[in-house]
Amino acid sequence: MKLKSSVDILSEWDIVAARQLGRNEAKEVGFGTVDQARITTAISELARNIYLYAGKGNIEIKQITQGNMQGLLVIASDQGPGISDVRKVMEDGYTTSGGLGAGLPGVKRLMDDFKIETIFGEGTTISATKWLR
Amino acid sequence: MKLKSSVDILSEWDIVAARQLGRNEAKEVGFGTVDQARITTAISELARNIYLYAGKGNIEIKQITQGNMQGLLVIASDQGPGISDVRKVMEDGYTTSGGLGAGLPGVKRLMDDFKIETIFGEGTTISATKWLR
Amino acid sequence: MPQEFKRQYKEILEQYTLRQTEHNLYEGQNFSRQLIQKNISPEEVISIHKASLEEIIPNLSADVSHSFDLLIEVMIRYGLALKEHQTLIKKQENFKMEMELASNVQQTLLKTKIPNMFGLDIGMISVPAQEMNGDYAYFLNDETSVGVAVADVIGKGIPAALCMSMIKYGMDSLTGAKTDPIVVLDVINRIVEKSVSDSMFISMFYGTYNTTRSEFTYASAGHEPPLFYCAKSERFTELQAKGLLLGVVPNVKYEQHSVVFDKEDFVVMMTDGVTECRSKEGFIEQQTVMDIIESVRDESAQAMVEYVYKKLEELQDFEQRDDFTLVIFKKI
Amino acid sequence: MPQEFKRQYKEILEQYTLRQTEHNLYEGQNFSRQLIQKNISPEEVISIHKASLEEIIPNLSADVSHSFDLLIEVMIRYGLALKEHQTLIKKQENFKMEMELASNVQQTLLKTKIPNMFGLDIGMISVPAQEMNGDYAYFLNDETSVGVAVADVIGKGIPAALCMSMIKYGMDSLTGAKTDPIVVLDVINRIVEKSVSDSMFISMFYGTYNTTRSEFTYASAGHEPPLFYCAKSERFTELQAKGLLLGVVPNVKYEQHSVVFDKEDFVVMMTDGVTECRSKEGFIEQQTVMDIIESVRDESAQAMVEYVYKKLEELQDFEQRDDFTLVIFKKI
Ligand SMILES: [Mn+2]
Ligand SMILES: [Mn+2]
Ligand SMILES: [Mn+2]
Ligand SMILES: [Mn+2]
Repeated sequence: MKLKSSVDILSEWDIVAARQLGRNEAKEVGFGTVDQARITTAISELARNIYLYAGKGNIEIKQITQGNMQGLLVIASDQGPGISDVRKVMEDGYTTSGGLGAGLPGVKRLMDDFKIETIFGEGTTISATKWLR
Repeated sequence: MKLKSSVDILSEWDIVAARQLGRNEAKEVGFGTVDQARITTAISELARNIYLYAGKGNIEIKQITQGNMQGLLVIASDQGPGISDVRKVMEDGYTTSGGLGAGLPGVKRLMDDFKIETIFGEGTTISATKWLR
Repeated sequence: MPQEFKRQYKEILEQYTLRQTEHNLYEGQNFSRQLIQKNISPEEVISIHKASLEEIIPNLSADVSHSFDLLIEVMIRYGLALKEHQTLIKKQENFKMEMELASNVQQTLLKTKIPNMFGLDIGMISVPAQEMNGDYAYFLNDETSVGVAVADVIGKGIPAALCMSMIKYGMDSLTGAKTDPIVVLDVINRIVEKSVSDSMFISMFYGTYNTTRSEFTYASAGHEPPLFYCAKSERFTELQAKGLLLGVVPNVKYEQHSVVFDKEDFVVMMTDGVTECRSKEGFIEQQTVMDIIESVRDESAQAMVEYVYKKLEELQDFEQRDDFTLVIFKKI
Repeated sequence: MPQEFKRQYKEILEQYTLRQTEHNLYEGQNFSRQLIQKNISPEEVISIHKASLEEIIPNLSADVSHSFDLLIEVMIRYGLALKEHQTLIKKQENFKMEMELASNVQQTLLKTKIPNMFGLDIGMISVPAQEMNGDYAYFLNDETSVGVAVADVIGKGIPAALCMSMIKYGMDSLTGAKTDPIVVLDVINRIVEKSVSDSMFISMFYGTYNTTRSEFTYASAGHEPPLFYCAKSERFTELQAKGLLLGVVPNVKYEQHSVVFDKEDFVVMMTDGVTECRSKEGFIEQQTVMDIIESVRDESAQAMVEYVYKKLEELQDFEQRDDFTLVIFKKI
């Protein structure tokens, strides 16, 4: 069982590769079709953000366990410009990312845990976990 | 072609009868499946309101034309208690009618025209029209 | 996937595939009400539908099965929008509670007492269009004089309400009811000009009534002119007084005029929320407002203002577009 | 049904039924973004799916076809919820614009200038948790004295902001920077007690620094005690002073104390938004706040307050729960 794997995001094709990786790992962990689609959508949004705003970066997928819980951790990192106003980006209906239910608030809703670390001018790392129920 | 028809609402079964009547007429006018379902849902809500809040009343369905437009007019009338605060009942998320997207604001959204006349203590008449596009 | 919903849905779907009756669709509709209430997302509904269909039609073609996976993928965003909606509804509810609280705070802050004067009957009503009032009426009085300020911030809602508090503190800093109207306007104008940005303007009327001389002295800062009713001639005249809106420039020359009241004469001070009432047919004519007032001239001043408000509310189809303030001084 | 969407969707679905690749699902996902933007409701999506499937699989079983009609019926309510969401979003946007305007009005109303004093370096930051600030900092000064008021309405948002304007007008009515802190608190307390309902309380600290004597005299109305930093001993002490919150009773006895500054000594005045910062792990310790402040003691007072804000914002994961105000007086 492969426990860690990652995809560099340099072109739009890599978004699909990251999705594929995420879906495979999600299947392996035992997530159902709907949760697979949710995890994949979250990865899609994160990869798309990297592609659109940072130019390049990386999506890492890790199968994780905590006590007797199993889950999937997605880490999206880039050395892009960083996010100057995290509060605003996490606000609903903030429409730069294409409206309804999209963007980082969407990722937060699709996953169970969500963490964002950003340094203006140095880059951003977003970690999001989905737990198997 | 039957141009006017109506159903008295006295029991929950009559809600289904009103829906059936509405769907038949909607089909006859030429509405597609989705619009048929919307008109039927609107009739359902109106009939349910009569059944729950006024006890009894009537749903009338009329095929109408205006210029070269064809449409379906639904008139729901009762001699119930009337609505004391129309502004409030038409407000979104006013939760007496069972939450999200339901109640009279829902009916208004499902149809094209919507009119409400109510006299406190004397009853309510709601007219809603859907036009064929 | 919530198993109980799956079981119920499968039953409805099974019935419906057997016989496409309205009754089955009605059950589906009622069921969807429950689904939404229990936060079942649309992508889960598709997933339930797929699983049910696979059980009902055992030899379902793989193509059909797969097609649902694409549909689930597409629905995920609809599910997100729905969740966003639930967050927003909660926010909206909190906001409503906050506005109610704010409106209470404002009422306490701006409260003013209608004075009891010998020989003068006073009536006052002030109703905001939204939760917060951008109109303001304030009374000052001593033994023989009663001063009244009626003001309107251009605009309504929260920004207007914030500005209004300024007028109150300005008025509090005045010494007494006898102060000349042009002095009052000058003081308040300086405060407003200093504290408020260039895009905020306030119109204000100030009048003071002397019960000994039955004389009403007044000045206006770009405010709606009051109506003076002469009981003898049974006619209204506008009390005109030139003067710039508050907050435009620090030094303004205001005009001061007076009028002497006979018994039963009265003055109607108001904001443009009264004169600019609109019905479906357009603005309500000044003559209409005058007729309404005149029809209740024999009532108490308070009964008069309340009647006028009720009448105009009706004429407007209960859609109040602006804050509404009306003050009547009637010699008795 | 919008024909163009139908055509595009059918193509994606056709590809997907042929080969179930991630790329096809990705296209479906991107397509759904467009659908939502163009206000295509979920019941329309099902209808598009049904029609596409019927074309792709010509001999699709009647059962499958019918099953979609039930699904459409179920989805209608989801579509309604989505439309409701769009209405609410528009409302929310209007409200945001109103709040932005209100926030500008408040900033103009409450603006205060940080004085330039000989021998004293002053830094100030005040950041509201929401649009409106329920914290307030205000400076008064003359040649040798600078007074500072730091206040916090219990609660935040619009109701708190309305109350805050009161403090400003109260402060404006004071004569000068030399006024004794206990006198200042007494004046403001009487104003607040008179104008505010029983459920609204305000905590306030007032301090005045004399540059000739390097002496800081202060009093507190139930406010967060400031931290005094002695550069020589490199230690913080709390400046305690007893006194009831503003607005509770009209007559309150406040305590007045003083402390003399040596060079590099400073005092940190703040609201509970600073001390009651919470991270996921619970409250942030006072020691942590002190360590953060001490780490930048050599910076200018303004750089200090800005650094502390940034650090605490980070520790709180950028979720500011309360209005945040910090003022530093540093002898140089
Ligand atoms: Mn106004
Ligand atoms: Mn107005
Ligand atoms: Mn506060
Ligand atoms: Mn606070």
